Amino acid sequence: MDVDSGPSLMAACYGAGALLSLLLARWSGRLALAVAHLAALSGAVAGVGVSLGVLLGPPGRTLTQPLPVLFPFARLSLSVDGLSAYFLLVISLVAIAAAIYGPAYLRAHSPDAGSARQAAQGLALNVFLGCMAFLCCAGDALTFLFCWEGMTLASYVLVVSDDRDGENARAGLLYMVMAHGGTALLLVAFLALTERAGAFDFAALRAAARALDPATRTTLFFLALGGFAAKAGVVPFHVWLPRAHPAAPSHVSALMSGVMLKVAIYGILRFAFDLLAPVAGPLPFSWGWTVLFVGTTSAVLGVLYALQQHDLKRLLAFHSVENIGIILIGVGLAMILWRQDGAGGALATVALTAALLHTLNHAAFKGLLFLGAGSVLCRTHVRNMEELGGLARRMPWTAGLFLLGAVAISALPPLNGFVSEWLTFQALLGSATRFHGPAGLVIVFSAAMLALTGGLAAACFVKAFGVTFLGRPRTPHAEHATEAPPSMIAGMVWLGALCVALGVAPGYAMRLLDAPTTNLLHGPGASVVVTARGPLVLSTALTSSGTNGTAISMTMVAALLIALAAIAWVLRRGWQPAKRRVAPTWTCGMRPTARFDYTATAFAKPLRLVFEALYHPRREVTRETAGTPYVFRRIHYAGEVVDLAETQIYHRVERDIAALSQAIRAKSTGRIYGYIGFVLGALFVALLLSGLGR
Amino acid sequence: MAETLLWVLPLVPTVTALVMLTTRDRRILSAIDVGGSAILLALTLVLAREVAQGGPRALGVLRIDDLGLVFLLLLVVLTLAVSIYTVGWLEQAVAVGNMKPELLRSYFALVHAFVATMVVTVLADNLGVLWIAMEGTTITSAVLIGYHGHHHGLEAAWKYIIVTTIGISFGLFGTVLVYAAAAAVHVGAGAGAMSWSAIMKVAPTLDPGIVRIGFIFVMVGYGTKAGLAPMHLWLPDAHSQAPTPVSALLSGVLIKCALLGIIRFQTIAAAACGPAFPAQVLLVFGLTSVVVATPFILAQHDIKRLLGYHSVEHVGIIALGLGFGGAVGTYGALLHVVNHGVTKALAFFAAGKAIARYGTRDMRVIRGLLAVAPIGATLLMLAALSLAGVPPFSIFVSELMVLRAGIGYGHFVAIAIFLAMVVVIFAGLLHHVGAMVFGEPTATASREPESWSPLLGMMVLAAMMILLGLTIPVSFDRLLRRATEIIVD
Amino acid sequence: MTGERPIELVLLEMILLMLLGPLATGTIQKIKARLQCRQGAGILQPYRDLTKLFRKGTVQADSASGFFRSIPVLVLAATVAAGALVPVVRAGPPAFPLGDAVMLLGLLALARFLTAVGALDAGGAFGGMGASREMTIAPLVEPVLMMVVFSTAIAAGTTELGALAAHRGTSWFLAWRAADFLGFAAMLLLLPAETGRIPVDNPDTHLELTMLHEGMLLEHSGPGLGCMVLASHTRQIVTLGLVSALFFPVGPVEGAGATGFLLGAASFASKILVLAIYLALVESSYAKLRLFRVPQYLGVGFVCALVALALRIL
Amino acid sequence: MSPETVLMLIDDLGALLLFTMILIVAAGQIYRAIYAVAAQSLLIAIAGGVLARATGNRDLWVIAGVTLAVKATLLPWVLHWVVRRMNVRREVEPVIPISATLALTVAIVVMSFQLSASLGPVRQAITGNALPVGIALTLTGVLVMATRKTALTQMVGLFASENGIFFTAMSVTEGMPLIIEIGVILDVILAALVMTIMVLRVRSTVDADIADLDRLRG
Repeated sequence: MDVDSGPSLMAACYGAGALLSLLLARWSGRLALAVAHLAALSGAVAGVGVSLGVLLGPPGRTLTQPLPVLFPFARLSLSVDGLSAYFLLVISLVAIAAAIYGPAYLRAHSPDAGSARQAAQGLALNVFLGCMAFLCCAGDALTFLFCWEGMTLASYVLVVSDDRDGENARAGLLYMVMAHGGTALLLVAFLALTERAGAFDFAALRAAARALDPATRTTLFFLALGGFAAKAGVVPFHVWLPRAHPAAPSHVSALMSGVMLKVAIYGILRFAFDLLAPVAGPLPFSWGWTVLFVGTTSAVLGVLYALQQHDLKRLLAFHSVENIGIILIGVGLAMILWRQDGAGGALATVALTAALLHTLNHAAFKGLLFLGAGSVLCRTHVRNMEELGGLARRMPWTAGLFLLGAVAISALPPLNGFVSEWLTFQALLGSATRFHGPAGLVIVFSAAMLALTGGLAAACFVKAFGVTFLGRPRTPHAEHATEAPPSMIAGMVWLGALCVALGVAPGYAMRLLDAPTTNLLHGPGASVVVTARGPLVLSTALTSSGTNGTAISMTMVAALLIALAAIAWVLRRGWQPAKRRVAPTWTCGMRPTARFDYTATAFAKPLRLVFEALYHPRREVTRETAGTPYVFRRIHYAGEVVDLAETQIYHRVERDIAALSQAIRAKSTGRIYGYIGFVLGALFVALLLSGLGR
Repeated sequence: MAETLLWVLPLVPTVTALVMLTTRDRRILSAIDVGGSAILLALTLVLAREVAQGGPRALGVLRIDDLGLVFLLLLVVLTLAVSIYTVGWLEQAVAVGNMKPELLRSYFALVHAFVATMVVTVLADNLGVLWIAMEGTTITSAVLIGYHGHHHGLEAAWKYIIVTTIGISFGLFGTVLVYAAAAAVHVGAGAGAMSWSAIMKVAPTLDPGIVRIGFIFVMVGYGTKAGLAPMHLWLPDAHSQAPTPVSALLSGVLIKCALLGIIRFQTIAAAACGPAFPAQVLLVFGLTSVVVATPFILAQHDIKRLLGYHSVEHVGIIALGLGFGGAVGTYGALLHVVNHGVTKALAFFAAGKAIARYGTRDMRVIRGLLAVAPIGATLLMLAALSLAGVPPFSIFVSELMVLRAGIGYGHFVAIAIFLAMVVVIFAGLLHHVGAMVFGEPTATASREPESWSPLLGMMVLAAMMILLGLTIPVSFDRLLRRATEIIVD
Repeated sequence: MTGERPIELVLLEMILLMLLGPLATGTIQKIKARLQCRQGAGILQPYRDLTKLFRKGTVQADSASGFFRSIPVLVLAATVAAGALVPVVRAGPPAFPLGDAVMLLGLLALARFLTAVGALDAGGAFGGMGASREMTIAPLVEPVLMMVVFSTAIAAGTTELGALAAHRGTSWFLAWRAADFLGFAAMLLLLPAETGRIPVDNPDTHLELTMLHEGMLLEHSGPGLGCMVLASHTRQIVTLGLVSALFFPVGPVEGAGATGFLLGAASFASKILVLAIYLALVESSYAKLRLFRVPQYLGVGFVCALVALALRIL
Repeated sequence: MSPETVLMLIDDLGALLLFTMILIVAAGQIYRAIYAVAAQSLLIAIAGGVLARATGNRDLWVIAGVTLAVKATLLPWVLHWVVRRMNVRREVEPVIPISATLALTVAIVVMSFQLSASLGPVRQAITGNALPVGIALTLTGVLVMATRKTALTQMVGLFASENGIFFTAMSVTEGMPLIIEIGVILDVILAALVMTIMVLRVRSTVDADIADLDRLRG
């Protein structure tokens, strides 16, 4: 069918899902949920259709549709260009998995949910997806803002809906407040443009932005950046993220972490390269470098805090901070390099390609990991790794897919995480050869930080996978876990397949990246630059001397690995494969129990000591001595790592504001003559001021 | 037709009030109550159509133009909603013993008398009549506030009547001054010299100095009634003590009527001494209100006081819109008048039900409402979100307009302060309401099923709230535009 | 400028590396023994050990999961694949895109990741301990390695090892600048860490709690252990190959034909020998560092690499 | 009556009104305050009469009459009755010392004269002093309310400031239209009634002065 009717189809699906889940919930909550997820699935498929139609269609194609006139003061419209389509694709791909995974999960996780809650969840899920999809397709500021807030609101509902728990409510509150603060900044940035343009649609804003003077332009950019950063969970605006994401149902966490943050990236790109971009010449110096710096910090700090988490889902949430940082490194580089002379254009394309590809990759593997964590959660109802273990024998599919995701997110070949980080590295190297002096050093430094991030991520996921799935079960929860239902597995397999495909044959994805790269950079498209040597080979034109830089072929590496593995498998069988016996793990002769296994805390301890300065770890050890001080009955150890930004900034501000308002409120004596005095005083002051005024 | 309606409209609630004095039966009273409000609404709609077609109409001291119509529509819609809500609310209140059955009829009668005075306030063309009606609202509502009869109620009522009467008397003084200025240019004094429409004709020729002082007196005077800081102190007391339906009327309509008075004088002042002067005054008072309300919202335990302070903030926002001025700002302000009226009434209704369930107004006791009364809790949450300015609810749109005006005219400092406060208030409000809605319900909470009539009343308002958040109907838009033109010509 | 390397050559080099890996280890052990005035085992000892291991049967831990058996396979595969990326007998980019330094580091990291996972699989304290420590050191080593690679790559504008070597050319020593010396110093500091030797790790011990890498192999047995050991031999020689490709890619100028191949192999062997002697010297003249002193030690390398880059860029 | 005499009379009346205001402020006992406000209303009525005579405006006669009846007689009597009926504390309880209140009064008077001076001549005003006197009376009345603790004194202050408004209305604009004036006076009476009821109610339920209640705060 025709692509033009796609958006309305999406709207129909999501809308129907939302309403039906409300109506059907009266009869049967389960039915409502099933229908809601079905609608979401079809909406997502429609979304894929639309985006592919635009991405693979004739170059420079933009799908524009007017929306009904809702507000007399604004013309609402949809306009799907390459960038929109690409993000729509990312959203829809993950949404498919979530929709497949969702119903079984909700049933397994909270079988006793009331129909009201189920209705709310079905409604919110569809609204959430719909808002995200149409946010990317928005052709005017008002639609954008409405979808933006609708997205926040729906995800808030999903966060607080998960269970009747004060913790969730607090997480939701923090989330909403941060998001609202961000929206306030966005409002100013947008309205400053709309008031200049006299209209709300992006075309008018673009035209109005041409006339801006540099100072205003930069101010607006940083306002917008602040707004989006609050949503993307960039350090130090990240505090809400590790609280809110884990609180939601797992497939929603997958959507929030994998997709919702990317919408903020979309906003940044839209503002920097499209709306606010100057007519000619490179972007203002301060933009790109700020983004690069912010990205690097987020990447390193995100993974460092992730390392010390023992709550599986919170750990994953912190990794989203890290990956957003990696994406922003690419974005920042693209901003720096754009419209630079010489090979700058090509390099900018490489950087932007890296960022966009990592957006997709992260969506895939983070979605996969959250779904994996979800099936662990719904089978054990435990999020703390220390109480898990030995699940690999009990839920092999989940374990295998989780391992796949872990390898991918650790940026290890031959999976997709490595590809985008490789491109980022190449972009960094290329710009390091271009920028001499301190600038170059900064770039190299962030390259080193990127490497550090990769290493730490690997460490973190060895811990996450090992402690959760390997060794012996530490508690009955883990002991009696069983494999997740097939529909959940199916959802995970879908994303796992994406990870492998994007890792082994990334060249074919470049075709999708052509449209966004060209209509942002107006330069050579991704496939022209990166897959110049055919879809099987990724290559980067780095040197200004023109030699065809570095090239790798993921496909070839994968093939080599498989071949060698086959050989090694034969080797491993040995001369006499028959001689195999099973024995307990060797623990210096003692009978091994789960107590022997390394805990997550113990695993991360060395790194905690190495990075003590950043962690401010708090530990308390209480010893119960039995009579004599040399014999302990019990030793209780509690340690935690506090998030600096949270304790140093947020708690402080919160406390101060609360204290201040308490103090002010305490001042008020309910005596009526005071009331009268205020009225009289107001009159006096007003009279005097007006007297002075003339 | 329309002219006759002008004098019929105030009569409807008056008659209703009188009829009510004849019976004691609660059901009959409620029926009359709803009926009267419905008739009022119907007649108003007729009048609205007349005005939309034939323009403003005048009859003696009364006059209806699009500006008045905006407020009149809000008034009658809320009155009907209140009547519907009251049916179930009263049932419960009588059962608990908050309302003495023998006093019911006087309660209903007073409510309608209150409505009648407000109708006159909105329809008044003669500034003197405006003042008289305004004082009338004070007296009637003061009695209603003190209705429960315990000394807290009386304290609130006393503060209310004293403070607002002072304010009103300042308003009268301002009126006198403007009248003096007008009488000076008119050939001879007389009722004509006090009619707003007549004054507007000659406004540019008025003595700016005296109008200036007059406007300041009116601003402070009617501002007191409108609950602008720092004259707002009576407001939280009154709102927290009044019976819930009355709180809804106070917050939803009454303070808006006072604003209408201010707007009338603003137009005169703008014509006489340039639009800059009244705009500045409004701006200052508006910003003060927003800032002053914030800490009291954050550190509040009484839910009705919370909503009261919230009204202070929103009146401040309206004043800001008028102060930013221009077509956009004024349009936004008028839209906000309606949006806030509807939303705040809804909030009071939902809060009232919660209070009834838990038998307290202390938000630290009200917990887990969602588990006890899902629909009511959802509505409360929606109202809170809307009050906090989240789309797709109505208040977001009007705040957006106000912001547009502010940014468009370059009031960046004001905008910065305003936005900061809005975010903080958002945090505070969501914190309070979230704590009430979620979590484990308190043991003392009554788990009886939710009765239909309050839900119906709330549903109606919620529907309007969401509708106005998603779109502005064309006819309503035209009305608002014409009203805006009256203020900024 | 040397020409491109055809695929059969690359594969040949890969196999060569895999086969010579144990020999390098043997050599290092022999030199160490000599330095410590011991007779020491013959340099072919590692081969004997390997054959012995592959002949044995396996003992598997009862708590291990299905992954456990495939771990050695994947580790060996990843390491040997990394071997395919190092130019051995000839400089110059391969005829097809295989030879990127970042990819090489990636493959080694993959091997390490899987090893650590395998170590946790059986449960028990030793594996966890080894894995934890290994994964503590690795993230600190990787950025420094990356910077060393960058310090040479920036000049060449590529991270393809063959191309790097070619860019440096055969007159490599004359071309050395201050940056290269510092980069090389950093590399020398990293070598023990990357090859799992004193002062960072100790390959000879099995029961001390100081072991890193060996601790992770504890639960592997028979052919599986054989694969792991072979993998660690290969990894060592691959690392040495990386160093030589980065810093002294001396090879025959137009090394076509068998003679060129032999010459190249000989020169490569000599380079490996030099580095082997260096490692042996370090191992026999230093004591193992406490785990929490290692970051400092690596910090020195980091600073060297950073200065090298600064010199290169500024 | 010649304009000069009218002007002179109004000025004198204005001065007397200010004097009564000072008496109200200075009154240490509620009775005195009540008497003073009654006298003040009487003066207003006289002023009304004078102006009616001068301008020949019929309405002003009516207004003067009503004022005499209501404000000079009825309301003071009500207050008096209340005071007697419920034996409240006779002495007014100032929030700040009476001397300070007096000082403020002076400040107010000065300010209002400044203000109207800055205004320039107000056309139509019978005399240049009418407006400032009116402002001063109104504000001082409120000042009294703001500085007294007992309910009754606050009512007295309220009436006083109403008097100020009436005086202004008369002397600046020859009085507002009759219906308006009547309406205003009716409102005043109603308000006074409601207030009185409240005072008595509180007195009867909890034995306290309604103006002392301060439970509602913050």
